[in-house]
Amino acid sequence: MNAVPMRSRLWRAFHQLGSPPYVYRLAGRLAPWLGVASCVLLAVGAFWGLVLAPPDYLQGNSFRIIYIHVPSAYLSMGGYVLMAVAAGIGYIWRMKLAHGVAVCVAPLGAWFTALALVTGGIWGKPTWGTYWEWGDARLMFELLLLFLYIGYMVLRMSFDEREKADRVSALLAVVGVVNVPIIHYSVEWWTTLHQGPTLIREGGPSITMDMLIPLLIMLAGFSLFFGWLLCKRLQGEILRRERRTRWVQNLAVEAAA
Amino acid sequence: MTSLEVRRGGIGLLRDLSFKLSPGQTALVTGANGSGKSSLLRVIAGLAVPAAGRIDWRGSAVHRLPPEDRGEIAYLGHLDGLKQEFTVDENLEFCRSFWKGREPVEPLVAEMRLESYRHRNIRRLSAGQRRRVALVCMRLKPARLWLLDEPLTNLDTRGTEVVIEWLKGHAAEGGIAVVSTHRPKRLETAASIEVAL
Amino acid sequence: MTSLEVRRGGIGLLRDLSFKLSPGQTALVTGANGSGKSSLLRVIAGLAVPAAGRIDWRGSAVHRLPPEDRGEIAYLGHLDGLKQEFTVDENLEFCRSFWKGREPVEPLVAEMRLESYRHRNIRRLSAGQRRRVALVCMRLKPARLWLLDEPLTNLDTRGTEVVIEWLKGHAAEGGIAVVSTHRPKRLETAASIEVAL
Amino acid sequence: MLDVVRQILLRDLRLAFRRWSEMATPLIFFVIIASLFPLAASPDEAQLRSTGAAVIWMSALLSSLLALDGLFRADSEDGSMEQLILGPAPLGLVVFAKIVAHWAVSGVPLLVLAPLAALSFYLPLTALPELIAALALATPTLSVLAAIGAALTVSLRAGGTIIGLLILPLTGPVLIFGTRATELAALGEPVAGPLYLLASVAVLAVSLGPPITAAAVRTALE
Amino acid sequence: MLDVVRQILLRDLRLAFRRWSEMATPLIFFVIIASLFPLAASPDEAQLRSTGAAVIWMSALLSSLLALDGLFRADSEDGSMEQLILGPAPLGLVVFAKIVAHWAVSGVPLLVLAPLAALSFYLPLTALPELIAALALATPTLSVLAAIGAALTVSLRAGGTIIGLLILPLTGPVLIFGTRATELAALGEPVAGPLYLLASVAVLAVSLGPPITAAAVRTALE
Ligand code: HEM
Ligand SMILES: Nc1ncnc2c1ncn2[C@@H]1O[C@H](COP(=O)(O)OP(=O)(O)OP(=O)(O)O)[C@@H](O)[C@H]1O
Ligand SMILES: Nc1ncnc2c1ncn2[C@@H]1O[C@H](COP(=O)(O)OP(=O)(O)OP(=O)(O)O)[C@@H](O)[C@H]1O
Ligand SMILES: [Mg+2]
Ligand SMILES: [Mg+2]
Repeated sequence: MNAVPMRSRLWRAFHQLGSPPYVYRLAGRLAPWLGVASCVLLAVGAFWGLVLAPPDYLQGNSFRIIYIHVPSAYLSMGGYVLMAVAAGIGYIWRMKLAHGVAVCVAPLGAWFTALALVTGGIWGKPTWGTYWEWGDARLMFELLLLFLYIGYMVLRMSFDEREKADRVSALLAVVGVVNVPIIHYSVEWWTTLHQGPTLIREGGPSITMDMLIPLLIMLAGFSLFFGWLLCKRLQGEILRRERRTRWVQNLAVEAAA
Repeated sequence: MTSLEVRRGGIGLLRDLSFKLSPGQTALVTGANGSGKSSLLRVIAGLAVPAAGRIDWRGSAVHRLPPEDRGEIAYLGHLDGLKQEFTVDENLEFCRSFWKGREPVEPLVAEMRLESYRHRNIRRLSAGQRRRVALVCMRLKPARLWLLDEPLTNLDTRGTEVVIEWLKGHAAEGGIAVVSTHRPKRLETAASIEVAL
Repeated sequence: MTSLEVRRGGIGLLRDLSFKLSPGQTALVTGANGSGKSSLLRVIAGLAVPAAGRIDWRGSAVHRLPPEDRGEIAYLGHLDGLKQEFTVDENLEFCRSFWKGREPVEPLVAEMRLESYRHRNIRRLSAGQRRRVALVCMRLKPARLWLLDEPLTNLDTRGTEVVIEWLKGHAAEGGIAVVSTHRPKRLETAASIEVAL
Repeated sequence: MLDVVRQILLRDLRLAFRRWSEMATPLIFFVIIASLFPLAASPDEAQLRSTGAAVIWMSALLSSLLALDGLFRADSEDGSMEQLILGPAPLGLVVFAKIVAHWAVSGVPLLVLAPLAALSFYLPLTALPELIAALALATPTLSVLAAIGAALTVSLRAGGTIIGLLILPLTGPVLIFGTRATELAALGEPVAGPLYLLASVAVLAVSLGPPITAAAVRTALE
Repeated sequence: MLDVVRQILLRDLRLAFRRWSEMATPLIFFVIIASLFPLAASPDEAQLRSTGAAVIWMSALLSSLLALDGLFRADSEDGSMEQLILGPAPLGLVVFAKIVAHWAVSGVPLLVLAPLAALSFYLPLTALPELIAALALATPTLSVLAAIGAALTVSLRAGGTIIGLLILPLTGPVLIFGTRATELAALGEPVAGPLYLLASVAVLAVSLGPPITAAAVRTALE
């Protein structure tokens, strides 16, 4: 009895999310909040983590790069999943906007992947004595994740029709998602130099509170930052896709006036 | 077929086109270069999805047809769909067995004057001979709806006459055909309606 | 042209064919599918070597023509010879500069109704639109001898008329053309002799 | 249903033999890589042995990728793919048959040739069964992955080479498990672990690959 | 004359950028090979260094071969090659321009990327100039050889892969001299010998290659 209105409400929300003007305005309204919130969280987290938190008894101060490395590593993987899900929705329901989201996530995800690789490398030098270790599974699969992002973008650019690019690249995004669990479990499946699971593990995080709280703050800050960039890009992407429609032209007229 | 809208590359091509064919009817699709004849045929075949509207074949949308019903539609586009490395016979044999056709091959090959080329690779045929093989291949499908995109391309006078005969025969047996062409005069005698784009 | 013999794949095709064209003449080559029209045109172009006999162009055999004289022959075969990844304009520009053509592009593009497709990739044109671009390309070569293999393929009525105009104009300027076709009736008005194979 | 698989399989195998040079080339490619490599590297036995496994697997990977470019391209350029899409069988089945045919002409001969290459890298004879088993489990996965790549790029002229970019990241696990198995075998240790992993990856690939590939082909030609 | 070279060069470069994924891919391919290899091999620094030179040269070779498949195929399938043959310039010149264009998009970037790969194999920094010089001398030869192979097979559908078959044996000397030069450079020894050899092979290839290639193209399309 209850199920029917519930489902129809969900359905309407889904439909609204498929409507470009609605999403354009939603993104426009969300963006400033996300921007401000992420700046605040990043500032607090950075101060706490870099200044207040005590040095690690093993690694001294070099551990502080964790506040960039871990959030960007998480976002590189989370971004991929988001991209794949969006692309999959776009493919199945022929929803152009979902493809737009995937397109916007790809470069962001690639940047965060690169950031995770670079910060990991920098951290590796003092702890493992080397920037890069061929043969370490986590490192390799993270690199392959970067290649997947790049492959997705290259594949898109090789089509001159946007619609076809959307649909074909979506399939690649979906196939590539197998890489994400592999990255996560690589430290358990192979013997690696890389740290085992620290935050997301059975029995709770294995890290002191002094380090954990700023890390969580940074994590939230990075995620909101990601969301902020995504909203901005999504607005641009929607305008590009819808430039021939009446509402975008009206928008341009308003902006000019 | 309900009101149909076709787009390619984001540009609207056909709008509010709609027509309905009953058994025994043959439609000629005519129009200038680039008016959307090929696009229309691809949409009817279910190879492309219309931007709006739908095309029904016996009550269900064509691009959702289950595979076993797709056998009722035979499509021949601008490309011949033959394997260059195979001989004429090998190509025809594959068509027949893949589509589980029951029509005998011999008379068709004879009609199209392909007897002396049966063991020759498609690569070594002339343009018109290839088109003839492609047409025979199309005939080997036990289809009720024929979709032919400029079937007369590269055909000589005799080849053209054979195609006209085939269209007449198909209609007489209650089949439906949609044929795009730039030479409607030539096909007039075989057509029952003309769709001008 | 002296008595000519052409073979393909060891099989004799044409025998003892010979004709001679003077400035201002247009020859139509007709014949059933596979009768050797395309092979004849390729031999005249110098793309293939005749099994016997020779084809002279201003006194020397065509397949020995020095490169600077080859510019006088323009050939358009069954294939269009366009780059799919280039736009119409880019293709035309390459043709013009490679052949050092002096004919202005604009009027030809307008005649073929290609104005609104100038910045579109060939891949995204319809079959007839591609043929139109290929024909314009052919026109951009400052050639005195035109060799056209079924130029009307995929063209609509208007396109066909333009080609006829072009052929007439070319003959009026003292040019020579050899055109193969399955629709001699359509090209009759532009032709001075017919070579039936 | 099965009839369709048989027909496409026969057709593609026959085509492969017709274009036999295409069929033979990846193999000769493989042999040449495996024989030029020791030439280019210093021909020191111990060192060759230690890199042997890696080189064998890299070249198996590359040659199977090379072989698969034409899988859908030829069919889509001459219009046959449209006919197969419109055919009376689910496209996934057709694609499955095409992958099997291609594996039969590219993967199976590798199983025969790889041991020869292994010997040229001084791998011990006792490691051969494990090497063959690992290749037998890995090549179907490689074929499926390459088919996905080929399908994603059929409508691009440039497809041939972009496939490498799209697919190489996905082949990582196969390469790692395969090399691991070969190295363990060379040392005389048990290889069941990596072989199980290879087998499960293969099951996953063969069951999920064809429908995804079919979707990609259909979309590319839309 | 030179005008024709310029036009074809421009056309082919523009085509390459238009299909830029095709252009970028052999390079990414190269990077991926060079990075997957250490993954497959045991990641021991000393060993990586000693096989580094060989792997770099093998992957340079493979990626330049991969890039050259389309050199004449695309042009002959769409009928452009016929137009070029009938053009107002000797075909040898046209072919020369096409080879130069292809070298510019496949060989030159290798010169930039190879050092990066070299570093990932722990080659000493001091060996870089010699590595780049050797690649600069070797890549034109590889381009010419691949062009000959591409031309010989242009009339076969199977061309794509048979090129490897025809060309790999011919590339043997280039590969050996190149690796030798790199190894010597890594040890800090003089490399003039192999470099001279590479240079003379390059001169030979660039002067004889284009006419041979032109003859092959013409015959293939007859
Ligand atoms: C280039 C080198 C590196 C790369 C590519 C890399 C990559 C990653 C990735 C992808 C994750 C997320 C894993 C997941 O959520 O499943 C991660 C997490 C982490 N990394 Fe790294 N990393 C590198 C170097 C390092 C170094 C040198 C250290 C410190 C010794 C380090 C410490 C950590 C920690 C503590 C986590 C959080 C672990 C967890 O909670 O699961 N990483 N790294
Ligand atoms: N792949 C494509 N992407 C975008 N637009 C396309 C594509 N193919 C064709 N078009 C455009 O769609 C329009 C219709 O093309 P279509 O091929 O249906 O025309 P047609 O009526 O068959 O023409 P013709 O008589 O030349 O065969 C043309 O204007 C063409 O430029
Ligand atoms: N590459 C080839 N090798 C061998 N024989 C060929 C080859 N191409 C064509 N032929 C044969 O040569 C004969 C003439 O072919 P050609 O292409 O010249 O005919 P055509 O008159 O142009 O025919 P159409 O009207 O079909 O274009 C045909 O019988 C054909 O089978
Ligand atoms: Mg059409
Ligand atoms: Mg012909």
